[in-house]
This record gives sequence, C-alpha cells and structure tokens, in this order.
Amino acid sequence: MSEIREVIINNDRLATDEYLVNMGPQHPSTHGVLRLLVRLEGEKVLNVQPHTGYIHSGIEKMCEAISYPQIIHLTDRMDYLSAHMNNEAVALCVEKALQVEVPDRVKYIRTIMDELSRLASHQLWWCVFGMDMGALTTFFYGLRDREKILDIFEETCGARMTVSYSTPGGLMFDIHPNFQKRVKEFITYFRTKLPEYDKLLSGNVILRERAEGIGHLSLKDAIDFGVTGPSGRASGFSCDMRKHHPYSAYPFVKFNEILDHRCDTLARYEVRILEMYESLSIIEQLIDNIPEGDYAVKMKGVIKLPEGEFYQRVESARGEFGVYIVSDGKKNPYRVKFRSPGFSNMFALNKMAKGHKIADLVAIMSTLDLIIPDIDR
Amino acid sequence: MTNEELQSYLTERFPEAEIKPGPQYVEMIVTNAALNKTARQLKQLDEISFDYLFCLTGVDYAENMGIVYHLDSTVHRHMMVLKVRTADRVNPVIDTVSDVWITAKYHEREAYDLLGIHFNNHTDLRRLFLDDGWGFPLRKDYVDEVRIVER
Amino acid sequence: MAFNIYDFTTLTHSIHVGLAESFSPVVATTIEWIIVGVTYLLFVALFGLFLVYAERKVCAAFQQRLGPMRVGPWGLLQTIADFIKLLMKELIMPRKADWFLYNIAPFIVIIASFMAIAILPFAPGLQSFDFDIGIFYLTAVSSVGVIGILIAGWSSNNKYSLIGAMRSGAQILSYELSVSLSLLTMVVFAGSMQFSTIVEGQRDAWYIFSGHIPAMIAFIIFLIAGTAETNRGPFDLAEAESELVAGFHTEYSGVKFAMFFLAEYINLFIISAVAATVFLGGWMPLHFGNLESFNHVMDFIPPVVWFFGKVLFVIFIIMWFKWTFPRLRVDQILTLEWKYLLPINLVNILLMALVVLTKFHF
Amino acid sequence: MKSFIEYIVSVFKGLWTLLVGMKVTAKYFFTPWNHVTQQYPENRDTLVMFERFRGEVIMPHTENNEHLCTGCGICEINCPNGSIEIISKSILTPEGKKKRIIDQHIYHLGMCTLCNLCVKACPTGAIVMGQKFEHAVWDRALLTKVLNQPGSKIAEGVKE
Repeated sequence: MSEIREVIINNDRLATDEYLVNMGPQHPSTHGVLRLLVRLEGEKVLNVQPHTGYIHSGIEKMCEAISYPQIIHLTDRMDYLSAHMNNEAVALCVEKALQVEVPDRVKYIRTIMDELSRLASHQLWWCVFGMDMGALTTFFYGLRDREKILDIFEETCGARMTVSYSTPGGLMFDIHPNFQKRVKEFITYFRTKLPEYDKLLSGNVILRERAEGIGHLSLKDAIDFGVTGPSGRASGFSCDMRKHHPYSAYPFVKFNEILDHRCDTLARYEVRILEMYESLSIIEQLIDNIPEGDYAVKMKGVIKLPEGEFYQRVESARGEFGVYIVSDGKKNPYRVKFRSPGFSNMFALNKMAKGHKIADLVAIMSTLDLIIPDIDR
Repeated sequence: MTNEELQSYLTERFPEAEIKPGPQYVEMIVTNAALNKTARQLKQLDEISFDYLFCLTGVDYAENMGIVYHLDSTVHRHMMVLKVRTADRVNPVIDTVSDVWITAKYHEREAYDLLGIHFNNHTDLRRLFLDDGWGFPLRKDYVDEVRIVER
Repeated sequence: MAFNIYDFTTLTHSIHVGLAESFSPVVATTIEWIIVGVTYLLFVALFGLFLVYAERKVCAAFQQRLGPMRVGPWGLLQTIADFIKLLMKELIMPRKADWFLYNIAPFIVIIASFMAIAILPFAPGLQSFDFDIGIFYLTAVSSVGVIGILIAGWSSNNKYSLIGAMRSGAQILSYELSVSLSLLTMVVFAGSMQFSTIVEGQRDAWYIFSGHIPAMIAFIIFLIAGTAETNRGPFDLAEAESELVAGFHTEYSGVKFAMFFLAEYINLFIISAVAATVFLGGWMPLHFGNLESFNHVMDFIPPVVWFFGKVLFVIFIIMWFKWTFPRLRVDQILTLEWKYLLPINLVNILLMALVVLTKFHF
Repeated sequence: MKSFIEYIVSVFKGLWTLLVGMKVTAKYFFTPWNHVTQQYPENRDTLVMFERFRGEVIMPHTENNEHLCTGCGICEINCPNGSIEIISKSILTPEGKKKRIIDQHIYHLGMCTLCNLCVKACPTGAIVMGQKFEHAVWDRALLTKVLNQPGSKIAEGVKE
C-alpha cells in the first residue's frame, strides 16, 4: 500500500509513462535490506525515496539498559565494517567524561587498528563497487586482500569483524607478538596489489565513462545534507575528523586529507583509492614506533560517568561517527545517540540520482558506501 | 573562534537566549518560538556561520522533551550546541529546522519516530524505522512486555 | 586431398543411400530429419553443459578460485547435477502473467538458437544445410531470439523484466547491424555467402591473415558485437544482476529458466563458431604458404579438432572480456554502436573493397 | 580535423585501458596454482584457529574433574545480553560451615555475542574462550549448555 501512499504524499500523480519500482528490500545492489522507492520514466530516475527500518534493532534503547563497557559490543554491530572505530568512539567518549588519559601505546595501537579497519572497509567497498558495476572479478580480488587484514584482527582481537577491541580505558588485550610482523608483511603485500586495483578498474575506460560527471553533489549540498567521509570529501567538503579534531595517535602522524572537487562518482571512487594509500602510509609511520607500556589503565569495576553530556567525533570508514552520551551519574547512560555517517549520507541519494539512469543510481549508491545496520541502528 | 569568544559573541548577539559554557561546547538554550529564527541566524551570520548540523538528538528529560542540535562551522571550525525544550511531554511540538539544514529533515523524522516529537512545518514527517501505530520506544515510559526483558 | 581420411561426406552419404534403398523417399527423409534433429539436440545439450562448466572453471581461474570441486572429480558432474535440479524444480508463474506468451517465450529463444546452429560446418561433410546465402540466413535467424526475450520480459508482468527486455531489444537491434556489417566485410573478401565456399577459400591462409588489417578490425568488431548480441558481460544489460535482479528471466524458474540459460550458451557457441569459420578458417588446418612439411603435419589433426579448438579459443576470449570489464550503461551501449562501431565498420568495408580491388592481400 | 584525431586517439586509448585490465586477469588465469580457495571440510585437520579466537565460552576442567569457578556471578553481571546464568547451592563444609558453591553454570550460546567481557571479568580465570566454531545444531535447546561438568568440584586453593 505504501506505493499509493507515496503518490498521495507527494501530491502529484504518476504521469502515463512513469512508473514506480521497489528496489529492495531484497535487491542485489542495496547491500542489505534497504528499500528504495524509485520513480522512473523509462530508464530515467525521477525520484528516489529511501525506506529504512528493516533491521532497526533499537541499539540506542538497548544502550540505556547496560553499562558502558557493555555498550562496546553493540557498536560493533552497527557499522560492522568499521567496528573498531565505533568501539573507539565510545571508549574515547567515556575516557573524556572520566578525564582518563590512556597510555601512548594504547593510542598507537588504536590508530593502527583504525587504519587497518579503514583499509578493510575500503577494500570491501572497492570489490562491491566493482560488482555493482558488473565487474565480478574485482569482488574476489578485494576479498582476497581483505582476508589478510581480518586474519591480523583475528590473531590480535580474537574476532574478525566484531572485534570489541577498544574498551573504556584501553584495549581488551595487548597486541599479539606477531602483530607488527604481520602488519608489515601485509603492507608490502598490499602495496603490490593496490596498483592492480587501478589497472583493473580505475583506469578502465568503461568505468570512467560510467562514473564521470554522474551523481553530482555540490559542496553546498554536501554540507547541507551532512555528507561526510570519502563521499563528502569528493565534493570538496573538508570533513576529516582525524585532521580537524585529532584523537588517539593522529596528532603524531603526517597524512593528507584527500580532497577532490569534481563532486561526481569518479571523484568518490578515487578519493577512496587514494585514502587506501594514505592509510598504508599512516600505518607505516606508526607500526615500528609502538611505545612500550600498559595496554590499559586500571578502571573501576563499575564505571560511572559524571552527570553531564559528552560528545565524541571520530572518522569512521564511511564518514563522521559521533557518540553523544547523556549521563545522569548512574552506571548506565541516560541517553545515547549514535550519529552514524550512513544515515546522513543516504538521504543525499535522491539529490544525486535525479535525472540519471538506473545503472547510475546503483553506481551512486555504491559510492556512498551504505551499510544498512549503520543507518537503521 | 574559541569557546570563550564564541560565548561572548553569542551572548551579545542573542540576548534573549540562555548561553552557558558546557564541558565541551558552548551551549545555547532557546525557546521554541525563537528556534527557527535563531537557527537561521546561526547559519547565516558570517562571523559564526554554523552551516553544518552534524547531530540532532531527541532526549526525553522526564518532565519534558528536548532536542539537542550539534553545530559545526566548516568555515571557522568551531562548534556549539543548541538546545530547545518542549513544553509538553506527552504531545511535544517543536518547530522544524529542516528549512535551515536539509539534513535535519531526516534526523527530525528519526526523532519523531523514536520519541514522538512532532515538528511543525516539516514537509515529510513520517515514521522512519518503525511501523505506524508502534509506540515511541526511546521515551522513558515505553513499555513492551514482549520484547523488553527486565533483568 | 590430405584430409580425406577425416571427411564425413562418405559416412553421411552412405547413411542416406542406405535409407533411400530401404524405405520410400518420404520415410527416408523423415528418418534423416529425426536423426539430424536428435544429433543436434544431444550435441547442444552436452556442449551447453560443458560450456557452463567451462565458464565456471574459467571464471574461477580468473578470480583465483577453484570453482566447482564437489560433484565428481574436479566438479565435472556439477552442471549435470544443476541441470537435474532445474528439471525437477517447480514451475512458478506470476499470477497476472500472460499465460500463452509467458510459456512460449523460452521456446522461441531456444528454437532461434537451434535454427542458427544448423548452418554451421563442423567438419567436411558435417553440415546439415549448405545455403548459398548462409551468412544472410544466419544474421536473419540469430535476431529472432530477441523476439523471445521481448515476449518474456513483457509477459512476466514484472517491471524489472520489462526494463531488461526493452534494453535487450534496443541492444540487439543495434548490434545486429555491426554483426552483419563485419560479416559483410568478410563476404566482400570471400566473394561468397556460402559457408562451405568461405571455408574452402581459407585453404592456404585463414582470412584473418590473408585479409590482414581490415579483416582484423572486422574480427574485433565481430567479437564485440557478437558478445553484445549474446547478452553476455560486459553487455549483459538485459539481465544486469546488480540493477535488474535477473532482467528478462526474473520470473522464470525450473526448466524454462534452463532453456534461457542454455540458449545463452548456445548463442555463445554460435557466435564463436561463426567467428571461427569466417575469420579463423573453420575446420581448415593452419597452413602457411610454402612450409610444405609443416602444412602436412597440420593436416593430420582432424578438422573437427581444428574447428572446436578455434571455437573454444574464441569462447575463452569472450569469457575473458566478461570476467574483466564492468558493465556498460544503456546509453553507452548505443553510443558504442552508433558512434564507434558503425562508422569504423563502414570505413572498414570500404577498406576491404579497396584491398580486394587492388588485390593487396595474400 | 582536430576532433577527428581526438576521436581516433580516444578509441585507441580506450582499447589500451581495456587491454591493461585484461592483462591483470590473465596473469591470475595463467597462474592457477596461486588460488586462495580453502576447501573447508576437507582441510579440517590442518585448520588451526588463532589462540585468541573467540568461539564459545568454556570452563576448563582438570583430569580430576576440578574447575576454578567459585560461582561468584561476576560473569553474569558483566554479560551484556544475559547469556550466563549461575545457579548456586549451599553445602556444609567439613568444618561445619555453610558455603555457597556453584551448582550449574548455564551458558546460552544462542544469545552470546562473544564480547569477551565475562572472561575478562572472571576473578579466578575459570572460564575461557574456546576454539570451536562449528556450532550449528538442529535444536535450539542444544545451544544452552551447562559449563561445569556433572560431579565436578572446585579445585583446591581457589580464593573465594
């Protein structure tokens, strides 16, 4: 019935040669259970309405009933591709509220893990983007390389995706003795594979023709819609939290914020590819200099935050991730809000896809890199 | 601007609003009547130009509802918090700011969905995640005997 | 003739004579039809299954995988198991689908493929029809399949299917042009439309070598346009998985889906076989001008092996395309045809005519 | 004329980028021994998980059927989703004092998110993360396990 409702809400009837298509909730390119109500004229997209909530799990409500260390494992399950960044955001927020200073070792390890997660996320994005474009081989190349990062995670954190590695006050474990060796091996390995990504897909004339000038999102719109992360930076929106509000070990490393002013699908693609190079260089700067020390500071058995409101912004693989905790002094938060990057990014889809073809809609959606649990929470 | 500068500027510019230094950001509490106008000015004034709304949170404060706007300026790189509280808790009504920051349109839909806060002048106020007829789960008095297990 | 030993003419002729002696002419002809039909059916079914297996293994190798490994040694029986599964599956029809058209569409597609396969010369004497307008017939028949696809998309009562069918229609209509024109280039060179004459003409050198530059351009264009005509990646817009779920065959299941699936692989075979016949000499062995001993060794490899070797080579190239490139967009697919392939093709025909007129070929 | 040259150049440039891509895939095609497939059930014998891998919560027992669990219930408090239930009983020690010991350590694997908080919180190190990862069962009730073995008792010298 929602189709009919849609038409009435928009208060304009479908013209004779227009039709509505439900893309999703089960559709190969929505990467989960997102439903897009697409209004089409032939192949041309006239309007896209995202419908969410198919996997709304009430994480914010659940957080109100559990203690701060327990929140961590729920944030894993929101944006499962940047699980470590989400963990870190909560941990940093709690540490900020308690005014706990963690050892440098923790900061370094957290940053390395952040960048590894970002690499893994961008690799998965790359292979899925290729698949959405119809190049199925990229999918396996991307997963092949991501597997190596997941192995590193598994060895150190005990889990491959839902790592739960950062806890308030430090880390769950110290790094595994093999960690540095394996990360270095991975960097040398991936530096040989990344140019292959470019050869296979970035340079390909079909991809460039399909991506260039498609899905324009101007800088003003990007800020207005709150499109952050690589998608926002491709519109020239300087929104890298690592640069503007450095946390963990980011003040100690040199890196560039990748900005692109072409605002199209190709720009979003290239920003992510360049970010992979940047992540590699960040890890290289840190991996040999992990200082000795404790991997966690001693926290109280029951963590109680002082009364007040605390906000922590971090840069997840998809954009700005924010944790807003309202505390009333008890051991569980009064209200938790997760500002998830995908939520804001997704609603810019209509703006970007209007007037393009169905195939472009798929490509644009792919470059926004949506993770549905991140949106639905 | 630093937080102190920002605070003095805001105090001077918005005399009717309540402005206080928060633990992280400058906080400004306005009434619902002044919300939309204040928001527009916060965005448009060149000295502050808060053009990027990065978080909009609805909070159930037991006696009333509140909306917390976290604002960032991409020009000056300073941040502030704008707060507004509703008069009523059961049927809270607040003016929309979606005509100022487009992203608020969707965050407000989320707040409407989960907290039942009604936004005036919102063009497309529908539930975002949950079905029609569902309760408002983030309210403190929300009861769901089937799905919520108390420990 | 060196490859007389492999000539099938004597075999087919003796069957014909034997039948004609034992039965009345009508019965004999009917029996011949049945024999030929059953042979083609068996061949197509088995070769189709083989191609599906080959595709899965080849793409696995491109993607650093192993592919099917479970059913039979190296997964050899996988496609047979899949086929049995498809045969046993329930046929589900959308409630508001057009019953007649929905059911007839897969047959149209597969019949068109069978009709095209009839013209191909597999080996000397192993060809059911030898028209003097063979190439003309082939281009005509191979575009009948699109009617089936259009009907399938229309009758399924599904928007995705309809979009897929419309895309397929636009695509095949335009690429038919390129296929015909690139074949026409070779007809200009060969001076005949008859397949047996074309193959016979490549006794000394394959056309792709003797026709040098224009033949090579025509070959590349034929490969591109042929891939587009079989609806394979990177031109698989009609069934674009990430956009249209499965395109025109979204609503088909069981054996009807199997027919579409099989037709796709038969079409792949036909396009490759035509490319092999017209450009790479069909069943003709590889001969070089005056290397007598080399040519003699080559003659000992049976023509059937030559033919299928060439076909598999072309199929491999087409698979290589598919597993490397992203899919084109619908407007780009038409741009590629009308702005690139068609003008190049037209210039190429002129070039070929010039080559033929000036006898500047080997 | 200029646009015509651009047209020709664009054709060749486009073809070149396609060939570059085909070279990458061809490289992998012709080195099929570098495949990354793991044939899972066949390689079960050689498959070793990392030592920290979190498969399930287990309670190690010694050969005398002794464990380290005092039944204090800290793991139960720390579990975010209630997958641990401690049922304790009181017994009389030989000295004649009443003492609460563990009766059943019930663990619902179906609810567990393997967050490691219980293992981290356990004061005696009685529960650890196991390496088993093949948890599929036909009956959901089988996912509820009692971690302490029947007849087991607490090891000597464990601080309460």
